[in-house]
Amino acid sequence: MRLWLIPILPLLGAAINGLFGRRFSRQLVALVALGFCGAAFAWALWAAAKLSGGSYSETIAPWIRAGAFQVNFSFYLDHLSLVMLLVVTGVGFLIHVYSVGYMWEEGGFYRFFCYLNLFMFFMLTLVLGGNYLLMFIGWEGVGLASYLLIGFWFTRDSAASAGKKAFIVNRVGDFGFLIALFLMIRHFGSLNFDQVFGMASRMNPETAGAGLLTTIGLLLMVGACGKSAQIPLYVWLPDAMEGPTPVSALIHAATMVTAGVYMVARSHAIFERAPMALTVVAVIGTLTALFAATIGVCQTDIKKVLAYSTISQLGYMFLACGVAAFSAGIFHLMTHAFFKGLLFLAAGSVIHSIGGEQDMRKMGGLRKKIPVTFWTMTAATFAIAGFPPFAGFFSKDEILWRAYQVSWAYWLIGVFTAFLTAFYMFRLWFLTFFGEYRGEEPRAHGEHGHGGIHESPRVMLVPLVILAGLSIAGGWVGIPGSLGGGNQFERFVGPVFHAAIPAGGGEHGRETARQEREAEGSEPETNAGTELMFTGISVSAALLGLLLSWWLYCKRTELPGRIARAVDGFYEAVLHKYYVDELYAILFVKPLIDGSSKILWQGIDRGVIDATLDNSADGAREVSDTIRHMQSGNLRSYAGWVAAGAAGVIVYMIWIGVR
Amino acid sequence: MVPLSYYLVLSGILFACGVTGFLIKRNLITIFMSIELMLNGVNLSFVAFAAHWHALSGQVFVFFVMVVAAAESAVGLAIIIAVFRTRETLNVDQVNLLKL
Amino acid sequence: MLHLILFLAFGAVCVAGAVNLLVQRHPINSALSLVVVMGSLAVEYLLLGAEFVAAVQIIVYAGAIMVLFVFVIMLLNAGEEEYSNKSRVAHVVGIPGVLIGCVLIGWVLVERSHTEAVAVGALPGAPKDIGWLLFHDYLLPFEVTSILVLIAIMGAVVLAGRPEPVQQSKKES
Amino acid sequence: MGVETFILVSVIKIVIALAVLLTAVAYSVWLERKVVGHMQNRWGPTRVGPFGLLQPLADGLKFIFKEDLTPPHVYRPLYIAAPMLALIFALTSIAVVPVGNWVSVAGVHTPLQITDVNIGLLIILGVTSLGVYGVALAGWSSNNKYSLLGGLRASAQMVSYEIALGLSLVGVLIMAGSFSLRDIVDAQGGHFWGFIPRWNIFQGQIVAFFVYLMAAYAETNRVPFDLPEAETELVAGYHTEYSSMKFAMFFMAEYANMITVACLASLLFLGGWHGPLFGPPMLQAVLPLFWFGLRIFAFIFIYIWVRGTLPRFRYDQLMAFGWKFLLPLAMANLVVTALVVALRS
Repeated sequence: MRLWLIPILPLLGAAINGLFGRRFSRQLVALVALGFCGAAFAWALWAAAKLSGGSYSETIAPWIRAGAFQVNFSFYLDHLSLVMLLVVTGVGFLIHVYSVGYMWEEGGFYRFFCYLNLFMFFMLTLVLGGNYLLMFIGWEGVGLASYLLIGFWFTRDSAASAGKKAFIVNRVGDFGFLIALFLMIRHFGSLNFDQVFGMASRMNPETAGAGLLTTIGLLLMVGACGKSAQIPLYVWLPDAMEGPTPVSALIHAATMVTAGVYMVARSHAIFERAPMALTVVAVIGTLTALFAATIGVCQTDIKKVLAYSTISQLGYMFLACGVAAFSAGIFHLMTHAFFKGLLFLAAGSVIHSIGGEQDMRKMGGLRKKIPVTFWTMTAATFAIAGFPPFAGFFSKDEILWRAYQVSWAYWLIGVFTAFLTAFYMFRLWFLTFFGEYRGEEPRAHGEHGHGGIHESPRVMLVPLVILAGLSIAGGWVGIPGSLGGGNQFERFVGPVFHAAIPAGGGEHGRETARQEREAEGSEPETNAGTELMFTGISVSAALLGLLLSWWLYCKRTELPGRIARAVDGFYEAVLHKYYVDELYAILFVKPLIDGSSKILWQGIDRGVIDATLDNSADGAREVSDTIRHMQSGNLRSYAGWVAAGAAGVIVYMIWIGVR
Repeated sequence: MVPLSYYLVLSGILFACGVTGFLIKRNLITIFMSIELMLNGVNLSFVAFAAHWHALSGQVFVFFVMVVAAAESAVGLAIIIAVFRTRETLNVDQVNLLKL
Repeated sequence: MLHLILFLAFGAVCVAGAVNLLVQRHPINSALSLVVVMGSLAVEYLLLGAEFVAAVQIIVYAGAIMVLFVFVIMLLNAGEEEYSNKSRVAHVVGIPGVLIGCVLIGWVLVERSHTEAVAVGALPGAPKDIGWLLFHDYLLPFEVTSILVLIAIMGAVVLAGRPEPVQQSKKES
Repeated sequence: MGVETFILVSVIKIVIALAVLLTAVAYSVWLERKVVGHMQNRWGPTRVGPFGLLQPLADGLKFIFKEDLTPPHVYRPLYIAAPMLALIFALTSIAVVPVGNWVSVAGVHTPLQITDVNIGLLIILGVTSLGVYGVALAGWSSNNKYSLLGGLRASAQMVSYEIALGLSLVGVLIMAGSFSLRDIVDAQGGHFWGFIPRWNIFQGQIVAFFVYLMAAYAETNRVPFDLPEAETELVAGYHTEYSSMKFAMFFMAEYANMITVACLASLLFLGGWHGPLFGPPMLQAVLPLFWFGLRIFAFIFIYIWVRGTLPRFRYDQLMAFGWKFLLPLAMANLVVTALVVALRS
């Protein structure tokens, strides 16, 4: 099947653009980038068509061989990675198309597409990798690409430091991931998925106390927290909005940040046997969802709102994973990729149309001026708010329902978060598209002449429309049984999470798995009514959010300010994101900077290392200052030394000979 | 019949004369000649050892030494001419600018 | 016996020439004494049977290299040596070094004196045999030395050649 | 043959060779004056003896009785040694030149050659290369700028042309496979197709002979390469300050060198003493000597002929001719000869 072609194609594009793009015309750069990315998408589709029997793996070449431990360049494709693969290549391709229009006026056009293709390469490596190490390479690589793209406008200080922040925070997570890998090597002697999962599934579930699998699971979760912006490592994602909007859409909404979810889902065999780790995942997911949503309510920057929304939605996905509803998480991942990608792209289109303004308070009334953007944005907003029959409804509903089956607390917070989500999304919607235009007339919008608020070019609108279609219809593949659907998605992906658990060993103690299977097997018949009721509740929560935001931001626009003043302290805290950044600065950043500057730099580097070097250099200079007089420039003196040296050699040789 | 050591002693004397010449002579050309003298001393021991061990390679070595000496003297004398042109002296004690 | 007498006679000439080289103050006398040394060394080679080496010694050393020396002495009109003494090291360190080396080597030669004698013409270094060695066993070194000589020629031309006058271009135009 | 006989025979041979050589030197001077005279449409020496045949004797007497002047600022040891060196090296090289086959006189079987060395050619080359010292030292020790220039020119010229000369001989050596002059001559005995003699010059060494001829003129400081003693530029070159017998020594050395060169040319290229033998045994014994002498005479005659014909070169022309024409030519000849010999074997 030549799976390796899929990641390699974007790499080729990146290499060509990176090496020669400087001399290419913009058209050619775009052609190369789109061509290779599209080729990867086409190949992925072909691979999807060819995939039969659930899974396929191929090994290209051995990579590391150390004793019995071996890591190969191997690629693995099953329904789980296929979903990811199609989302990444498909949405990625659309965003590539969009970027051509969005970035057309920017400097470093070729550089942007080089990075973008490079990101595709690493992301596809992450998705298709047949072992943890290859996945880790992709994991690190997307971090690199993310860093490069966040800091794309590297002359802007905030962009550069946002890139650094993302990179460093990710390092923390990667550290956990790496330790998890070491543990796997230590205890399983392999990093290949099938071997690791095979061995893990033969172990007993660790219900009480923390065992090996729990440790590995928690460490993996640390990694996932870093990559997928969960508490406590979410702080980089809002700042990452400094990057160009297509980057936010592709990396920080649709694909990269979901890598953590993918990884947890991929490692389900480990998590299923570590209930404590699963609980942690669920709690973190829930808390993140709620926490980010509350922050999102107060944000005024359109992209920041979306960023917190992303964090919140990612929390949903982790909640799904945490309640062992992996396929629901992946389902939400897919629909989220559609509507969140669309939201970002549409937001980009809005920003583009009014000349780079991102503050929602300076927007308004754009409905008429940019109708296509408005309508696609509307589709996406309804999707994320969870209105049927939009895509987000099905996936979110699925998650909430499965969460309820584990604990009502999860469900309650989930529903409240859904209400908040609907509220702040419609707040964004109303502030942007309704009412009066509050900003000043955009200044001639860069260089390309056409001043005034204007619709984006067609090359940007076409991806918007396609994604809008997907946001509406993308959820229909997973209509649950209670609503008269067959939940095809669950059937499609689900087997991955069961098939990977081999029949051998330890069936008696697989509580979670049994529970899940029970739920699946019996749920359509026994709980259909209950489920419908819960569906109704969540839909009404979303409706409530819509009405509230309409009330506050369309009807009584002076009310929000008054409310803010009423709960002044709380509002301030939320507006400042609960002072988490400041807390981190005090707790971690400042001690680190102080420690490294006072102890490491002043103390060790200056005092020990530099001093050693300086002193030895001074000593060498002093010594050579005295013996340099030997080098008098007089040939005969040199000859004298040579003669003396020769005499010394003769003495030595004779001494040896005599002895 | 001459013992081998006689040849070696002669060769050693020539070599020592060469070294001494290098040390005590001030004229660049004479110093250069001292080097040739050393080479000749070594050549003699080569030939003597060749006869002693019945190996012609010693004589071939002498041949190579001569070729190298010829090349060396060509370049060396050219350098001496160049030095004389710029410094207008052949006294090695006055050609001592190359130092720290 | 004749062999030993010849050896001693020409050895004495040799040493005398070498010492004369050191004693003489005018470079041309030194050069001529070196020619004498080389000539008598050629005879020593003949005594050892190395006739080809002897002939080459005369042709190359005495006939070419030393002529070059004499030529340079004439060209530079080198005068008598000045007795400047700017190098104490050469006398304080160098001469004792030489003496120590000589004494030690002499001691070794006496101690482990090789009494085996070398007969006249013990090893006839016929030109043919030497040529065979040169062009078979030592072909690579031979070619390398030829390159060395080529480079030396170029180096000598560059070093000794006077810089070209600048007005060359005028003539061409 | 005992040691005493050997020494006796050697001494006799040396004496004879020297006598013949010096006579030949004297009479080649006479021949030169005579021939050049006729070429210039005058008589040359005629007064002393019939056809001026006693002129060399008179010249010798004159040289001996002239005042031996030593200029005040010369470097005396070398000033005196230089002419001796020149003459000694010029006469020494005759020692290994064979003039004929082996002969038996009074029961002693000996070659017509002072000594037969199997590296004879190398010795001649070595000794002639030493001859440059006489000229160079004479020029330098005279403490006279004309002499010095002459000495410089001579040494540079002789060192330069020695290379072409030596290279031109290598072809012959390849064909003969020996350094011994006798072997080389022996290799040239016989005829092609019964009438063309197997001289090296007819065996494809004509180019080498040409190169040898040119280089020999330069080596002996003869016209057209007599720049070291170019009287229009340097008064008399390196021997400007010499008079009396010291001058005569240079003179004799020059002509002795010419004869040596002629001998070498005959031996290497022109078949040595080979020639038609006829008549009684006595005549047959002498004829090789005659044939050899004839070749030398012819060679000397060509020398004189050239002197009477050609103008003098400029010094840069001389150097360019040697390095840029003769040397490549000799090398090309060497390569071709080596190829032919290698292919033939």
